[in-house]
Amino acid sequence: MMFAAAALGVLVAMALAMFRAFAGPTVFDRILAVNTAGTLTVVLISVYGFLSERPEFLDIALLYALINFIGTVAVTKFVQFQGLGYPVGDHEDGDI
Amino acid sequence: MADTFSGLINYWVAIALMMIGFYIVIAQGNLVKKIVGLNIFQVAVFVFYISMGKVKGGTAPILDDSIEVYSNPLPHVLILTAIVVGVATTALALALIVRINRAYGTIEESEINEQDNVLDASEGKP
Amino acid sequence: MIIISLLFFMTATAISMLWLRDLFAVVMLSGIYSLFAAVIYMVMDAVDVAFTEAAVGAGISTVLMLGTLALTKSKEKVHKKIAYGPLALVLITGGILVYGTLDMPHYGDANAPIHSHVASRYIEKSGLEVGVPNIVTSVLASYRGYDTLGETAVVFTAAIGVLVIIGRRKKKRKKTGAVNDGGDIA
Amino acid sequence: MMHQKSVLRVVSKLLIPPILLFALYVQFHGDFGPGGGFQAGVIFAAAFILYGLIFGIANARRTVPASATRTMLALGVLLYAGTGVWTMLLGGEFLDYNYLASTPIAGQHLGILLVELGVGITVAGAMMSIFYTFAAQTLDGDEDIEEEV
Amino acid sequence: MAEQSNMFLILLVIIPLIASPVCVLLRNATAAWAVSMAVAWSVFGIAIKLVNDLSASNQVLYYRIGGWDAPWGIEYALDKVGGLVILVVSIIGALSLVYAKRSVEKEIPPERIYLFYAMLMLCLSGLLGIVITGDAFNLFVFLEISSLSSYVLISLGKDKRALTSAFNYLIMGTIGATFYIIGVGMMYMMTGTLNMADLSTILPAVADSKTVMVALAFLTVGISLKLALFPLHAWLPGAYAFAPSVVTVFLAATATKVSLYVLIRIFFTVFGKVDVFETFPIQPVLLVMALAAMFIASLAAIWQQNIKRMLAYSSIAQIGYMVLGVAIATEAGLTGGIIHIFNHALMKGSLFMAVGAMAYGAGITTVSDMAGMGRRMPLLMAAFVVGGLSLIGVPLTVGFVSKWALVSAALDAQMWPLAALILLSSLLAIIYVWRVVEIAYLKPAPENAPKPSAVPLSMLIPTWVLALASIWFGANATFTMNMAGSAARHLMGGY
Repeated sequence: MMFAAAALGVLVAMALAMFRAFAGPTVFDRILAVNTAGTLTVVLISVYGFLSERPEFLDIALLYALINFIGTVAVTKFVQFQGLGYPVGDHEDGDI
Repeated sequence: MADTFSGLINYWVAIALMMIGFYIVIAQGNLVKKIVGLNIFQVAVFVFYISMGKVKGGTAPILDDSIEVYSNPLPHVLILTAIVVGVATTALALALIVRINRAYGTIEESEINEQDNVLDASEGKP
Repeated sequence: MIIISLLFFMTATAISMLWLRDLFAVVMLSGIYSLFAAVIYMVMDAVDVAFTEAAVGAGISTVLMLGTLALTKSKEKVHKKIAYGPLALVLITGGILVYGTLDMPHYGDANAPIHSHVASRYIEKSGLEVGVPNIVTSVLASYRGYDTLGETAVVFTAAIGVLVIIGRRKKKRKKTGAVNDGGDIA
Repeated sequence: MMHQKSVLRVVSKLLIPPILLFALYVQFHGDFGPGGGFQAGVIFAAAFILYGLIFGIANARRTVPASATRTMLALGVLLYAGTGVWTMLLGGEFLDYNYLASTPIAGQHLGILLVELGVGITVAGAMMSIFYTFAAQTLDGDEDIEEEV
Repeated sequence: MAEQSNMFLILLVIIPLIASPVCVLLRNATAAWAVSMAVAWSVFGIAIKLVNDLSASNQVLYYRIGGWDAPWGIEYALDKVGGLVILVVSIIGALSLVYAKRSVEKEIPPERIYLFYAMLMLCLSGLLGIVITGDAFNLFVFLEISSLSSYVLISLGKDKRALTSAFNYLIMGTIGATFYIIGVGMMYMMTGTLNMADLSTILPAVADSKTVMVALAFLTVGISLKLALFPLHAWLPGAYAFAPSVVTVFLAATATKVSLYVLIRIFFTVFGKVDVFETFPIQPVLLVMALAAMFIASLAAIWQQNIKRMLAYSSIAQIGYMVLGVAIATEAGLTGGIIHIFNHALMKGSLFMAVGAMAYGAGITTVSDMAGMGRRMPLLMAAFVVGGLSLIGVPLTVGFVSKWALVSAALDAQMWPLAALILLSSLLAIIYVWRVVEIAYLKPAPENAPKPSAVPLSMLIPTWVLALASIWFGANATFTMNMAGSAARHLMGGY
């Protein structure tokens, strides 16, 4: 019961975050909203694990948290530098 | 009726998602967006597959002595493969887009077609 | 309930991806779309699929798409209103699919043919025949191991394909022929 | 530029070893819980992708050079297919792991371990290679590979 | 059913699959070519062995992968039609590798050549895998291996339009594959199995359900996209026109054939115990599409300037003939369709090889570039003419054999107008072939045309092997007719 209520709460929070992600208006609103939705997904998965009485699947939540982090780094880096890597230049081993 | 509705609503939503993706692929002119559409389409198909594998009251197909009912593992296996195929296609398509952008200076289908038509037309003439 | 609301989120995300012109936002939303799909898989007991979808759909695909946007343009230029031809095609296709669902076994029906023929053997016997608790792993790697070999080959194809298409070779010293190493391809 | 982003740098440095460890866990725990070669490969590659994002692609390439990813790609497929060929040489069908060890169950375990390892290696190699290739492109490309009409 | 498993089935697919990473590891163009060459010819040998086994045993050959029994594991199954198709694929594969060496050196950047061979091997492996698999989902996996590698191969073309062609093919191909997956999913849902033989025994019980009907529709549309059946053909001309010569030869002669085989397999094996053409309204649709392909694509071919594109449109028309054979749905019709798979591979292979070699020697791309070719490159032009005559269906060429089989099948089935239409569409082929021949022989080469460089024997010989084969099998069609005939008999259920 407690977990069901928690899941409901997470879903509502997710809806709010998604609204911000759709509406924008600035890039940073979207980044923040998407990141929040990702975090809420992690919570939802953990809660669901207990709700379905097989909490051993917390691995998945761990992976989500990780991917969310990497994704956010990539996104912010993209916004800041318009690219993913340092410009390589053309030193000799500089392809890629 | 209500039974049909609750029994099939998952499939219907999945189909709606497929169609949104399909529409993006065939109607939108931006190449990156086409690929995003393809992803939406494919993920919806995956949801469709996973839905058919679910058994009410079952749990994840990882054997445990305390559990009686498992969901069907076969769709999971198929979709694992399909996801991998999907990401492979995406990666290739994106690489092609990068090259297309370099060769044409655009990733809009209409502008690419214009350039292609010019090239096609110039071909017959000496 | 979780599934329905997540499906609703997914639909909303898909529709807004259809409308948005900012490709950057579209790519971010496609990441979150995958993440929702992954939670749905999880709720439908497909834990392995959820794992993969999160890693691939939300992780790798997003990063690659961002990489592509960085190299191309991040705004969609022309924005057609509604293309009626494709719309009709899509509606017809969707209609046919919905028609096809009418005879389907309902969601979660334990008596559906899908659960009785091949799959039941996996569930009942894989513990004895393969001896691995995770049935998905035993089907994936043993019963249908050949599919997985194909899958590996697909990944291999994609990676080599990307190298062929955009891999940069090492800068050659002029006119020295084919001595190149350390590059992507040769 | 990124040199000043000390939070990111420290956090990533702390995170990358556990990520690699997690990848190994997923690889070898796939028999018992969710996970397996493919997921492990992706996570393994994700560690290097993170490294590349924060410390620059050039550094990441110095850690795992492109030739290494290419070799991984090929070796994984060969390991998988080779397991199949090996079972054929032992007298079974292609990919019939029962022949790999004295008892069928032990054979199946060994076979699954080997093929999952093959998948993991290929996938890790593929993801890293694809990421490297994308991340190091320049906007106008290398005139070396430009083939205009 | 004798369930003796035949290990050559798996070797056929696995050898090229292993060759691919080996090519990558070798990282040397010549070594990669040598490996691929050895592999392609041993695949050809295995294919001959399998066809021999097939005609000796008169049964379907099986292989159980992983030692698991059929519906639980993945099964390989090869019937006679499949035998013919793997023969086609492996012949073309072997010859195009001979052809590839020099052609590739000229067309592809040197540092990418070894990757090119790795891709070609994967494509070969994928196509063979599609043909001999007995599992509906495994087919998808190999379909994707062959498709992904062909996208890459096409994108290697020099012209920048190769990139857009590859991209379009990728989009269309992926939609096709996804449709196929939807269809397979729906069938799986109703039957609980993915094995084709197993499906065919379970399907009759549920064949009248809406789900299975929609599944069949999606399978058909998905495969037709890959097959480039008429309204879904948009990806093909560009892909064939701008791909490197070898790739065009290889794909034009094999890829669509393999897709057609999948279609035949679905209609006559998976739905074998259901009378597809009675239960579902497929026949009229297929007939209309096939006829439309024959006429519209031939007309389009007449207007093309780019010679490879012209041949590509002609391929679409020829696919129409094959589908027509399937749509007639009698034993004779099916024989005609199947024999045309083999015959078209021979003629289109030699045509594209000839054009590729002329492009190698004289840099031709358009029909008007062909001026004076009859004198400048007489041997290649003669091979082209043989192929062209085959396309038209002149007696003593393979084209005649196929057309004759199709026309007589149409007559047998009381479809008079169909027979007339087949003959009529040959007239269109005369027009587009004549257009090239006229320019090549009757128009002098332009004054300033550079002397064509010598075309290496390694390109000339495969061209002529195929051209001669198309005369040989045209004059002496017993082998192919028997093979196609018994394949058709098998498909129609009477063994």
